[in-house]
Amino acid sequence: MEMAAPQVLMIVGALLFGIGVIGFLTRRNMIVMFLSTEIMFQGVLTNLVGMGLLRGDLNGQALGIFVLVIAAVEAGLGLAIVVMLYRRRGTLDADGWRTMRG
Amino acid sequence: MLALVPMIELLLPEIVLLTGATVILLTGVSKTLSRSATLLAMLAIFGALIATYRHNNQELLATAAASVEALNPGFFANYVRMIVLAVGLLIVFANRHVPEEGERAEFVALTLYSLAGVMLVALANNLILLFLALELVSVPTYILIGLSRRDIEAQEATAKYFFLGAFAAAITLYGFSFLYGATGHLRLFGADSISAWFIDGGSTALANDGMFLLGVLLSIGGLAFKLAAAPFHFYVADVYQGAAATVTGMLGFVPKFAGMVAAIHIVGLTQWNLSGPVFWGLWVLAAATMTVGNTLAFMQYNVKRMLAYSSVAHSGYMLMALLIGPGQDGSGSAMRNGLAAILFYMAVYGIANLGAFCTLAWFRKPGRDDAYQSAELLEDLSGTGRTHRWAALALALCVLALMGFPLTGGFLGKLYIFGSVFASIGDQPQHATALVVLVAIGALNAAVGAAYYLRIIASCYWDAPRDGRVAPTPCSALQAVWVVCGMLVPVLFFFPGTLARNAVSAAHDSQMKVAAGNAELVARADETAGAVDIEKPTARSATPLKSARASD
Amino acid sequence: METLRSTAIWIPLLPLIGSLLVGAIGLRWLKDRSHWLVIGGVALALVAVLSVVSTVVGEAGRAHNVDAVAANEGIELAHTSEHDSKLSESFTIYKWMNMGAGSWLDVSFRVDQLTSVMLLVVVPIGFLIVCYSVGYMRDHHGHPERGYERFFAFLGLFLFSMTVLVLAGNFLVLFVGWELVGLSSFLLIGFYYQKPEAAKAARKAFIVNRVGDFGFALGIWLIYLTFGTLDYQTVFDSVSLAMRFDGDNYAAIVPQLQGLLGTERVPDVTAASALVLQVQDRITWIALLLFCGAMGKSAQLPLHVWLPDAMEGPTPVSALIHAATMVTAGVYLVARCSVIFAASPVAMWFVGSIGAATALFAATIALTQYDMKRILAYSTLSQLGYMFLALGVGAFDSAVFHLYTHAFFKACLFLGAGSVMHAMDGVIDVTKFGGLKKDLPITYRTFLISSLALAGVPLLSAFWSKDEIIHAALAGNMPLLGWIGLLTALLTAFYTFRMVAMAFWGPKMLPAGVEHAHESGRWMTVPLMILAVGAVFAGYVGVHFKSGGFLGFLEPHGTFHHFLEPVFAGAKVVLAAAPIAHEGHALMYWSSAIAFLGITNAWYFYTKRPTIPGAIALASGPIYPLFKNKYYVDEIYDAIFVQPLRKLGRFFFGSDRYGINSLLFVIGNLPRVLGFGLRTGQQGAMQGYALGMILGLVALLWFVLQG
Amino acid sequence: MIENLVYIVYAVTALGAVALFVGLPRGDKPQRNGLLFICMALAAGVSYFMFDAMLGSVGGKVPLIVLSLLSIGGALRMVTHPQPVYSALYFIMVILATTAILVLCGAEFLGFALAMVYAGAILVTYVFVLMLSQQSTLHSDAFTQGFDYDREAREPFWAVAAGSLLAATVGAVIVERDWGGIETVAVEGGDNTVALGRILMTQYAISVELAAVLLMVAMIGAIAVARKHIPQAEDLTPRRPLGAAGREAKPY
Repeated sequence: MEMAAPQVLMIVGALLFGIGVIGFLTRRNMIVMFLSTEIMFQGVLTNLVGMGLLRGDLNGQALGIFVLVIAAVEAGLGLAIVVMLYRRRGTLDADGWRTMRG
Repeated sequence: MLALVPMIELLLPEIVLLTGATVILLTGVSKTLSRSATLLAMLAIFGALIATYRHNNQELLATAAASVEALNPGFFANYVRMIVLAVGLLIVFANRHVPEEGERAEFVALTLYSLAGVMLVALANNLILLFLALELVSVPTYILIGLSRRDIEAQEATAKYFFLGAFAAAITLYGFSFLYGATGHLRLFGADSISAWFIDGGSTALANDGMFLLGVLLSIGGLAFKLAAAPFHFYVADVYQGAAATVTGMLGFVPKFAGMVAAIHIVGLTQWNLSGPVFWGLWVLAAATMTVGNTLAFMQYNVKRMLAYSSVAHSGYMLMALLIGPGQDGSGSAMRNGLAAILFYMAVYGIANLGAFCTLAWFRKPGRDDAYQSAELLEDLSGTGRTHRWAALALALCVLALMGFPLTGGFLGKLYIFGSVFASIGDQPQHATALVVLVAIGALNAAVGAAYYLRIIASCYWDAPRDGRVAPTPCSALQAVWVVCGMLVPVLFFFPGTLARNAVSAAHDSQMKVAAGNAELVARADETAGAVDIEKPTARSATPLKSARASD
Repeated sequence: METLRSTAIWIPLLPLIGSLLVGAIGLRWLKDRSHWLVIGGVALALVAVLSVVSTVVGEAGRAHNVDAVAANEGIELAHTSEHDSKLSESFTIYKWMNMGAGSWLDVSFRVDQLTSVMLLVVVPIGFLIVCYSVGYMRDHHGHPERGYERFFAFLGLFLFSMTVLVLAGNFLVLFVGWELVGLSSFLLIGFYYQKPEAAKAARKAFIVNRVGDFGFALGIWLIYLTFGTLDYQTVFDSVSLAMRFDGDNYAAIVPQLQGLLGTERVPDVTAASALVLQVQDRITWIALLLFCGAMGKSAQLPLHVWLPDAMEGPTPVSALIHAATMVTAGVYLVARCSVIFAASPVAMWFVGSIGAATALFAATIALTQYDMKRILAYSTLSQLGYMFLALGVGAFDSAVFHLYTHAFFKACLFLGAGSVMHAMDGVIDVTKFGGLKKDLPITYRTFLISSLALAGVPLLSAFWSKDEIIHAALAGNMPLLGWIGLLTALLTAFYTFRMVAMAFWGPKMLPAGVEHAHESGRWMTVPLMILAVGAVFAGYVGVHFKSGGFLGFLEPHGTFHHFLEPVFAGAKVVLAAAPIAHEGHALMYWSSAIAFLGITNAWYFYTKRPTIPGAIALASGPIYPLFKNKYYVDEIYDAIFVQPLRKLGRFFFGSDRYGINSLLFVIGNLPRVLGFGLRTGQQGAMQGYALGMILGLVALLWFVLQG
Repeated sequence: MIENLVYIVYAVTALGAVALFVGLPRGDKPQRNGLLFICMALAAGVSYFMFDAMLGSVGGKVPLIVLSLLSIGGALRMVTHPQPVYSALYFIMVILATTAILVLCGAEFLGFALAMVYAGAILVTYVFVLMLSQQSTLHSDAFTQGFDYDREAREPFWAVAAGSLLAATVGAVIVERDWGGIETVAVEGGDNTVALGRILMTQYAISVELAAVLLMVAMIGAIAVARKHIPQAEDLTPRRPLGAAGREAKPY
């Protein structure tokens, strides 16, 4: 590969991250919100691989592995929490959880 | 190769703590065993404290640290460990009554995991470990909130904290990836590290390199979630309100300390050479955080929410000192060294905050189905000065400390923070006006803060007691915690010496870490240039920072 | 020194421990036995004081011997304060706060001769008064008053604060003690907080003291700015060095100057002179600002208004705090900083003038009052004026001597007044009763002895000290002050015996509702007797015995003064004043005559011809009402400060009600306005929060990356 | 080339933003599919041009570009699709496309791990939970009417503005950076998997251990949270009116 491929990966990463952010902000279904954060993590991952390509070492990919780990951790925990919330309210609507404010 | 023995040596306090936590998890299998969870936790914490104490031996550290690049041991880490363990002990005791019978083992173990996370944040010397440690701090707290109470508010708090936490974690991680991309290193300090890259690229690199800046800003942004700093503060009141009061006391300290330590690492990557845009970014962040926190707290009628927003304001004060960094001479006293001021402030704040929430938890509302529903509204506290005079006194002392009133440790904390900013006005003439304005904003905020803190004391002492509003929680551990906090608050005013001295040497140590990396770098540059000069390295090791700056 | 250090710490600590214990468990468990803890604490502190003082005396004697040996061997010592450098050292209790590279603000104590004298005043009298309070704070049936345990907790707190003030080794600790005595005074004046006058008096005392303390704090700040330290001895050494500087001794002094003035390089003569001039300028300001604090605490002329009102507190409090100990803190401060004051002629002149003016002014007011405690309060003002007069003319040792004798007889007088008040069921107006001589024998005798002492009758304590002050003033460069002193002495004798005559002599008269007067119990009379003995004999420590004619075998300037000599040696060097010759036996005759004149006049006017005072009052035209109404000072304050401010306020309020007022409203409510704005962001939805986070982050990124 | 790229990045994000804004579910309002389609096509075209320009004369660049477009398009559709199950499927598409990109760029181990962890494990769980939650349509409370929340986007304008601004800022920084002299280097150490394993087990050994602890904590947490006895459907109407927590009385 020549120099420019990393840039492509970074741009893809940035776009994925942005789309993830938008998804997190707009979709009210908690599962989809969660998928959106995973998309954000995808963006980080792509970015990291691009950076690693640029630097020519494996540090970026190493960090990428741990990004995967964190994603798995949060997914596991998040699903448990979503199940708990669903049991309480019977809905996956994130907007339902807004009794405390002000 | 893998240097196992020095690694264990360096990580001994964390290993002790994590082992303790895992053992406690195992006791969860039996009901009788799980009763001893608090005792075991205490043992683990004491074990970790002893191991930390062993670490004050510099030679041992130096030999071990040379072979483990991923860690950053020293006084800084030890100070963080000591404070976290000491406050952690109080947290474990304070939460003794919170978990339900079957959940005690998990609850205590998760608390210990979280404490270990903070210690690892201070130790981490690469971005991977730093990020994992930050996650280790926050993941248990998500669960603790959910476990602490059964009612709908606790679940709402869990949901908000978890989703927004994951969101902020992604932002932090994105920032880390840019730090890596811009510099090509994951290591924070030392040779072949991001901070060395910064020195190598010259101090102008910051202004020129948008990507490095992006990395720093996104990381700080993500960490601002843990700090509850300005644009990331929204969740604070809801989450604090939803959690059980003693868990809130923990939330006010543990993630915030972790975030602060991580922010010190991240901003430290710029060698505290904040001449450029990062200065303004942090300036805005600090000013906004103080103002937002105090004005929102001013509006509150619910004490938990008030203290929540006030914790935002405290982050603002600390960010103000973060702006100063270690000051010009990098040593001396907490009156000149912003980092030392932060470290001192954090300890005092942690104790006062925990004490305040513990007294709130002790004032239990009777007649609620939820056994651990603490007093929340100002009117719940009315007249407690007469009906529960010692608890009200402890609450008043802790609140006065948060206010920064003389005769409490909080006064010295604020004095150090403001003093360090004042001291640096002379050192940074190009930012003099900005710093003066910042101090003025801080002073105004402190005045607003005094107004709402006094409302808490006023309702304790000036309002008439109401029938059947509060009853003490039958938990002697909780009582012991607020007694200890209430006593520590004035003690820290009269005897701040040890703590302040340790804070100063910790700050100095973190500074030396940066400087050591620089010296190494310079030495290597000399080597490659073939310059064999015996005088130079000794001169540098004496004042490494200055020489590194001069070499730019 | 180590024993001194370890003992000295316990002097403030023991009363504090007693006080805290009483505060903690008094209400629930101790109840009417609360006094024991405080009495025990103060008694132990008294033992500690005695041990400390004996150590100091021994140390001072040793230093004196060394001095004598050195003199014999012809070794010249640079100046006197270096002889006993051990005593003038402060010892650090602990390091308090880090103030910059390597420098700490310490909590440090200093135990020297002056401290010993002050301790000997504060703690024994404090002990007696705590004992007296046990009897006083009960009704006739021995039931304690409401807030009994609170009273003793506050007394313990006061003794803690006062000993901290006295023992302080640097200005910071002094200031802490200063504020703490202010606080405990506030609490004790307002002890009967249900009474509106008491609450008002407490507030007044607090506010007036704030004015003085503000100046005091500024002075301390200026000291820190000028000398870079707050330690007593370092500051005093710096001042005396700066004052001795001239072009000739430049070479000798410059190494010391270097450290003092914080200059890194050795300055040349002109630069050093400029620096020294600057320091000398500042010394005057420092002295005046410090004196501000002294004026507030010791109730000197413009700031005196709080002290008479402070008599609303319980009588033991008036005796302890507002006569014997706390109000003398100002005198102690000036004596302690004698070097600083001596270095500034302006400050000395100011101190002396204020003192003399207060002495005369207060004595004239005392002539016309009818409330026993108020008469004594004005008398206290007047005597404090004497002390400042002495300080102003450079007779520092005489001022401390008078402080010491005054404490005994004034405490005794106040306690006697308290005893009368106790017997009269709270009535203290001398027009309402009289002829109590028979009914209250012990109170009468002790009161009479102390009155004689106050009036300056020969051979009693105040005779020696007052005489010394007047002598020093007459011999100094402001003889007018001496004449004022003499006049005041006459007035003092007169108003004292006016009070004695009206209360104890003449036909018996009791206020309505009091069947017959009871002498007070043992708790009260024993302290009275001890203090009366002190009033007689306390003066003899300052007297030098030698052979001669009548009164000639006694001469002022005795052991007491020799003991204190090292403390004021530095000031004497700076003042370059010759020691005042005490040969004026003639003055002793004169002052004795004046005392007797005043006493006989009072006796004649108020017991033999009771119509005369009224006639004089009528004949004197406007003068009597002037005295009676305390020179209208309160009214003048009201007219000058309060009323115009009120009018101005009304003016602004009237004219700019809708301009400035609404503006102020907006500013005052800015946090609330801002809060309402920000609160709309807190809508509770997590995605809304996330949106806010991202918008904030984007704004930050744009601000930093583009700006 | 470089200076124009910034504007191209801006254009791509702007077009993508419009497409997202139009494409987000709007409840019962009809979706403007025509506009959506035009924007998508334009965005895809411009991005193709952009990537092509970035890659310059690199051989075999078409698969990379196509995969990138696929992953971005999949992400867009995932975010906009009104039915969560389809969102999950589109998420799989993003994962697979990213995996392919990673493998293409030499990060084989990471790519396969990604596919396994996400497509294999996490997603199955998601779908499982989704199915579980969609089976019961009976629940409905004061805040939601049935499942309207999937068909109604929240704050579409501000969210799209914030997200696209973030992406545009970051993209601009990426494109504008002067990479001065740093060349793309082939990763040394031969086999990617072996090399990565070695670095993980030496340099980042502590992190691996910590990751294990973290996974255990998450597992324990998930169990504890799931086990927690929670009163079901205890009160579907809130105990206090909305916003009561902060406003029960005046702050004074």
